[in-house]
Amino acid sequence: MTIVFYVSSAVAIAATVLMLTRVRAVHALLYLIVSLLAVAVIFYVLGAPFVAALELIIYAGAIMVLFVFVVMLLNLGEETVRAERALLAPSMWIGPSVLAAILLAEFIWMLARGGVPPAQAVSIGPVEVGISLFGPYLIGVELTSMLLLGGLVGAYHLGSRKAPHTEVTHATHP
Amino acid sequence: MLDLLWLVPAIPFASAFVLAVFGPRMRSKAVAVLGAGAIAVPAVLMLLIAAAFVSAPPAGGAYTQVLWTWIGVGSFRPAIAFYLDALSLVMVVVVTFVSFLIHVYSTEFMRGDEGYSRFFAYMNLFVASMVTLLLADNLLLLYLGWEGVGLCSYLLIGFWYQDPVNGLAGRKAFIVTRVGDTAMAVGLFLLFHSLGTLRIQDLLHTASDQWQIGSPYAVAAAALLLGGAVGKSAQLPLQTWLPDAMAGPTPTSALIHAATMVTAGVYLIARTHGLYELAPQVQLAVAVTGAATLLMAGCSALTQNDIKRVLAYSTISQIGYMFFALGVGAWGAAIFHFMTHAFFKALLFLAAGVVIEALHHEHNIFRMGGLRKELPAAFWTFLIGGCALAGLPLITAGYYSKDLILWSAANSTAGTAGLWVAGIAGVVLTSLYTFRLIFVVFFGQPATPVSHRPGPAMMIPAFVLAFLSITAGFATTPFAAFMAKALPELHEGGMGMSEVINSTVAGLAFLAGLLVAWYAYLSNPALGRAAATSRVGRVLHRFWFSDWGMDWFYDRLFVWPVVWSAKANKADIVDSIYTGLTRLAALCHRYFSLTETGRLRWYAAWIAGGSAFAVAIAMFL
Amino acid sequence: MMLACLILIPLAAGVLAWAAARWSVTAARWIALLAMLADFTLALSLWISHYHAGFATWYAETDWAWIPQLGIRFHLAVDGLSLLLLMLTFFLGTISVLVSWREITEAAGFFHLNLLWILAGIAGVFLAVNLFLFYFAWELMLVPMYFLIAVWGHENRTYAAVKFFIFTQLSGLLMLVAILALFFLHHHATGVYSFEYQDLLGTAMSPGTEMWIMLGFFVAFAVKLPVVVLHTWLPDAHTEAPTAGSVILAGLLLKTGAYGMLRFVLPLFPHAASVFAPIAMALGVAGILYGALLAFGQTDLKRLVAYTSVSHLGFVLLGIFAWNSLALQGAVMTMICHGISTGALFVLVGALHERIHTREMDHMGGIWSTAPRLSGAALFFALASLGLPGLGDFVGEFLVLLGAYQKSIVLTSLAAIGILFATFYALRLVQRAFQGPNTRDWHIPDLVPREGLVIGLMIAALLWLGLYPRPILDTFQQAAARLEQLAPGK
Amino acid sequence: MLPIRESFILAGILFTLGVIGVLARRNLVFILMSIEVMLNAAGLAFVVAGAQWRQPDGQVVFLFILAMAAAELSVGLALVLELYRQYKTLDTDVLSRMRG
Repeated sequence: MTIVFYVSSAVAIAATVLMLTRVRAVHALLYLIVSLLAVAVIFYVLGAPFVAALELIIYAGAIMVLFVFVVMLLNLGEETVRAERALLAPSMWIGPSVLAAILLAEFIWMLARGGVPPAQAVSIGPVEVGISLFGPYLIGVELTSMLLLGGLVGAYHLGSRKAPHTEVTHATHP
Repeated sequence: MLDLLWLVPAIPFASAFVLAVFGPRMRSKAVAVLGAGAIAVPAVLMLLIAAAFVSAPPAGGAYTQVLWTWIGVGSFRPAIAFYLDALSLVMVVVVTFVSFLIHVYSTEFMRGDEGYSRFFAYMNLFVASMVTLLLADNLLLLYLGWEGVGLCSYLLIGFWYQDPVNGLAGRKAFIVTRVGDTAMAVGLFLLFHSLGTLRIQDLLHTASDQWQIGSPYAVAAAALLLGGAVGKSAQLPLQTWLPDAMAGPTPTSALIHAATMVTAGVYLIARTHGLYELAPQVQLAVAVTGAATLLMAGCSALTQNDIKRVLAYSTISQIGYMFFALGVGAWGAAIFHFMTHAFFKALLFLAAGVVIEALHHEHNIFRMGGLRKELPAAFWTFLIGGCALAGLPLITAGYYSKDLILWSAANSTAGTAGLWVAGIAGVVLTSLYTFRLIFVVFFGQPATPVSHRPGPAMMIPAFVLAFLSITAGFATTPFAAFMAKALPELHEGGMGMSEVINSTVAGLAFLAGLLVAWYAYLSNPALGRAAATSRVGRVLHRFWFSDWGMDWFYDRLFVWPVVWSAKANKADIVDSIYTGLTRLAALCHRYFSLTETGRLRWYAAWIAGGSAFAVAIAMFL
Repeated sequence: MMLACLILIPLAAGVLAWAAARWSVTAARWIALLAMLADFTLALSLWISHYHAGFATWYAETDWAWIPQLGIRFHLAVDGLSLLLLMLTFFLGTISVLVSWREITEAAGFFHLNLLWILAGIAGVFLAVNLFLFYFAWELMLVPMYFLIAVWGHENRTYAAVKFFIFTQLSGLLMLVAILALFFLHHHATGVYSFEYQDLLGTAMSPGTEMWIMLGFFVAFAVKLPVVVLHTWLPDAHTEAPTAGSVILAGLLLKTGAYGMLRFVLPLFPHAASVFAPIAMALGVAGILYGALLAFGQTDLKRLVAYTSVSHLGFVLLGIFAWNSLALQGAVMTMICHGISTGALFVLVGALHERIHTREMDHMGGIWSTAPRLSGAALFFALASLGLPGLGDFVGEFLVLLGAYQKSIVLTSLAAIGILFATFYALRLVQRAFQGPNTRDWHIPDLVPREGLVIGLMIAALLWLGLYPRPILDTFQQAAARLEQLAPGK
Repeated sequence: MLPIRESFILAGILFTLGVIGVLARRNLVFILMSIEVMLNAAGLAFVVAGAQWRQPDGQVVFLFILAMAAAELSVGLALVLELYRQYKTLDTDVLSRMRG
């Protein structure tokens, strides 16, 4: 189990790094899916099979399909690729990396100081999760449904706008 | 009879109120009748009260009438109450009587002025305040009258308000006298704090019980009251307002700035004489102030061109004599001189008013001349007044009162030879400038044609005053006896000079002044001019003409700094603290808004940096 | 119940006037006027009916529960001090309704709503004996005042209104913090939650804490008073406000600061206040002199009058912290007389502004010859302002100085010089604006009967206060004696 | 034994990688992807915590995050499309109309 964990961790990290450094969106997207799959494995290792399945189905499946559609709709040509490549100069990475390194160092330091007690592997299946979801978290579920509805309406509204019309509104009401 | 005393201030006050509110709609005849009548009634009433007082003196030689308790806080209970004793009786009688004469004079002098009713309203208010001042039973009520007369003085100096110069003169008068009043107010606080009362009689008793002679409290209190007196009576160093006050109508100058209000300081010191006896140093200061003032003002009077300014300086000088008398402990003599001065100085002003009006508001004496024949009535009255002022021996009232003061200076334990010599020098000066004035105005060649002749309403008061200027002097002995009921007598001692020598020297001094004036201004005018245009003469002339440069000095020391700082600080420097804060906020706004670049990554970096910082704080704290 | 009426009548009448203005503006004015008269009559009857009792203690209380769990009650009560100020409130309230009769034409209904609500707030401040209610009323008078300045003010009104609001609001919050601190200290000491004034009196606390809480209250009231260095909102607000606003600001709003000092700062924190007293007195004297100097330098007539308030209220501060019967009586007397005399000056300046549409003194001059009654009245109130004996202000200032002399001779002498300074600006006001040559050839109507009535009433009041102030002094006497008892070392 | 500590560290690494992506990339699509990585990392941390305490709550919260990510992404991608239609670019440094 531990080996599986380490291997998938390494895969997740590597895939993410590769995703970050791609110039073409589709390539990056593929690496992202790999990263998500690796995390799904880790979920399984941690004894959360339900969530692992959801990660596969929803994240790596549905959401990423959405991305693919958008990338296709955008139809970014060679022009963009060249521009992206120009922007991937090392100097662009230094500042963010330093900041991120500080954050990570702090995180690890706190983790080391806090001392996490070891825990036995116990699988928590969909039953417990479902009971919990529709028990104490009922209101949360309702709120989430409303959020999703909001997202739906918002996306529909933005997508249905006619481009020239929007431009006019922007001009008059900046 | 005595219980009608409250009517004496009340009637003029009521009349002033009526004139102020309804005056503009009244006919000028009605205004004149009401204005003068409102003074005639108290004058007559006061004579009756005086008769009653003399014939049947009240117990203790004083009558007190309490109207109501004015303020009542704890033990501080000053009342609106009047106190009538020999001192206030004489003062009130003289004031109401002279006021009445001047009011009659004004009915003609002011005729046709657009502010006719306003003038009488102010004048009546003045009489009411003056009487309140004199009759006040406590120092707070006295202060009320004191400020009231100051106010009327201000209003009347600036009566012709359309000329800003008059307004400025009035303001100067009010402010300079108020400088003294401020000292006096602090004196009242001191007296109440240490003695627990402001009733004058209680005050004097308690003071003599509690304080030793020369105690610092007594000295401070007396000095502070002296400050008030000096301001009101135009003595050194606060005399500068009086010459400018001549901007007011002539009856005002006669009444307020010669006969009555300016002597309030004399009255105050006489009223509180007990304090000064406890503070011999301050009493000496009073004498020295008086002596210095009478000499300085006499010199200044010699150089003035404006007829009213000459008289103004002579008023300062004569009040200097009164202070001089108070300072040497000749309380009665001071009051006697007040009385004779009220008569002859009012007379001089009234006659001067006739001259000024006759010459179409000409004030410069060198554009007058030869008026002896044109205006004989004015000439004779002015001459009588002038002789009384200069002290023509044996005949005039001024001689007797001044003689008494000089004799007191020589024969008082508080007097010194130096003071006496200064007094005699003052007589020479007085006689010199008085006859300079008379010779220049009434003798020589006519310079301006006479355009207007006075009517009876103006001349009759002058005649009455001329009569009094002569006869009042013969009442010296009974007057002194009457005064002795209210004021302590002179502590005789000092040089012990005999009365004959003193009178002879005073008479000779008068004669010396007269002769010099005659020689320099009438017989040999070229000599006078030569003296004035010589180098020393020019310097002295300028120096004296500008009142010893005091105005110049005060302007630079007090007036300009205050005015400048007020002007410079118009926008309030403190506010710049707050406008500075708003500026700082605006500046911060400008610089912080620079961080709003609109770049998403920039914001994200801030969020990341911020969380790193927050976590660091959580870690290390 | 009667006391609640004093607040509720203006509140209700305000709404009514607003509603009535939709069909008749005159009706709105009459409603406001009648409400003020009714309140004035109520306060007067209260005064007369209790006059012989001598105002020994609180009376005519109204005590309704509001949020009793936290000790918040709708608790009103009067003693001599608050009664005097209430009468002043409704007197000046009546006058401010009258002076707005012609001046305010725009949104008159809303104007009267604001006006009456301010007055209700002020009445609430003077009546409340529950600190929460007090704070509530304190804020209630603020917002309508903001609107009064910002909507009906002169040229620079927005700046003035915002400045006024920020100053008073910030200081008010400071007071809220102090009130809460006191509340919790009291709870800590006794275990009872209470905002009641009587309960909070004598709350045990350490000297340091007492000083800090006292300063919280002091600063809040010092801004209102105003004490020098915190005064700069005042000239702007007074100058830009409409006439009624200026009258209420000068006549009443400033008095709430002084009232707060008398009602809260001294009794709640006697030790801290007595330690602080010399500084407060020095601040008062600084205000007297600095305010007078500033007034002397102004060329805007209304601004000049505004700065005189800084000077006069310096006397009030001096008197309050001199802390003896004489000075306290003087302070209250000055408060009342200043309300009337300065209020009247604002009325006159407003009347003049209505006629010649300028407040710049350089543009005036010679008004006397065309409007003698207006000018004469201005002279009268200028004289009152410079402390002429016989008029009310003198009694107040003299008593303050007499009392203060017992504490500090130097400060009293300096303050006496302040009276001299008052001469400078008062005479300058009269001479520059009303006297001198009429170079601009003004021809303006004199006071109309409505204005004449207002001014006549105020003249009569000042003369009465100046010559027979006993009723006022007697009314406050018991309260002053109680305050004096509190002074440490007594 | 579960690799709790290691999992937390993995979550941290993934999260910081997401941060780097948001900060370093200028293309909106990549930024959105990086945000997905960060959200995923956060979800991982919740699940790890849930596993440690043997409670289902961690997974419940992951579900919420999942729903939230879906909603966010649908709106975000719609905005990306709209922006590209209007400005013909997805470079966030160019799209800086919110400058103060």
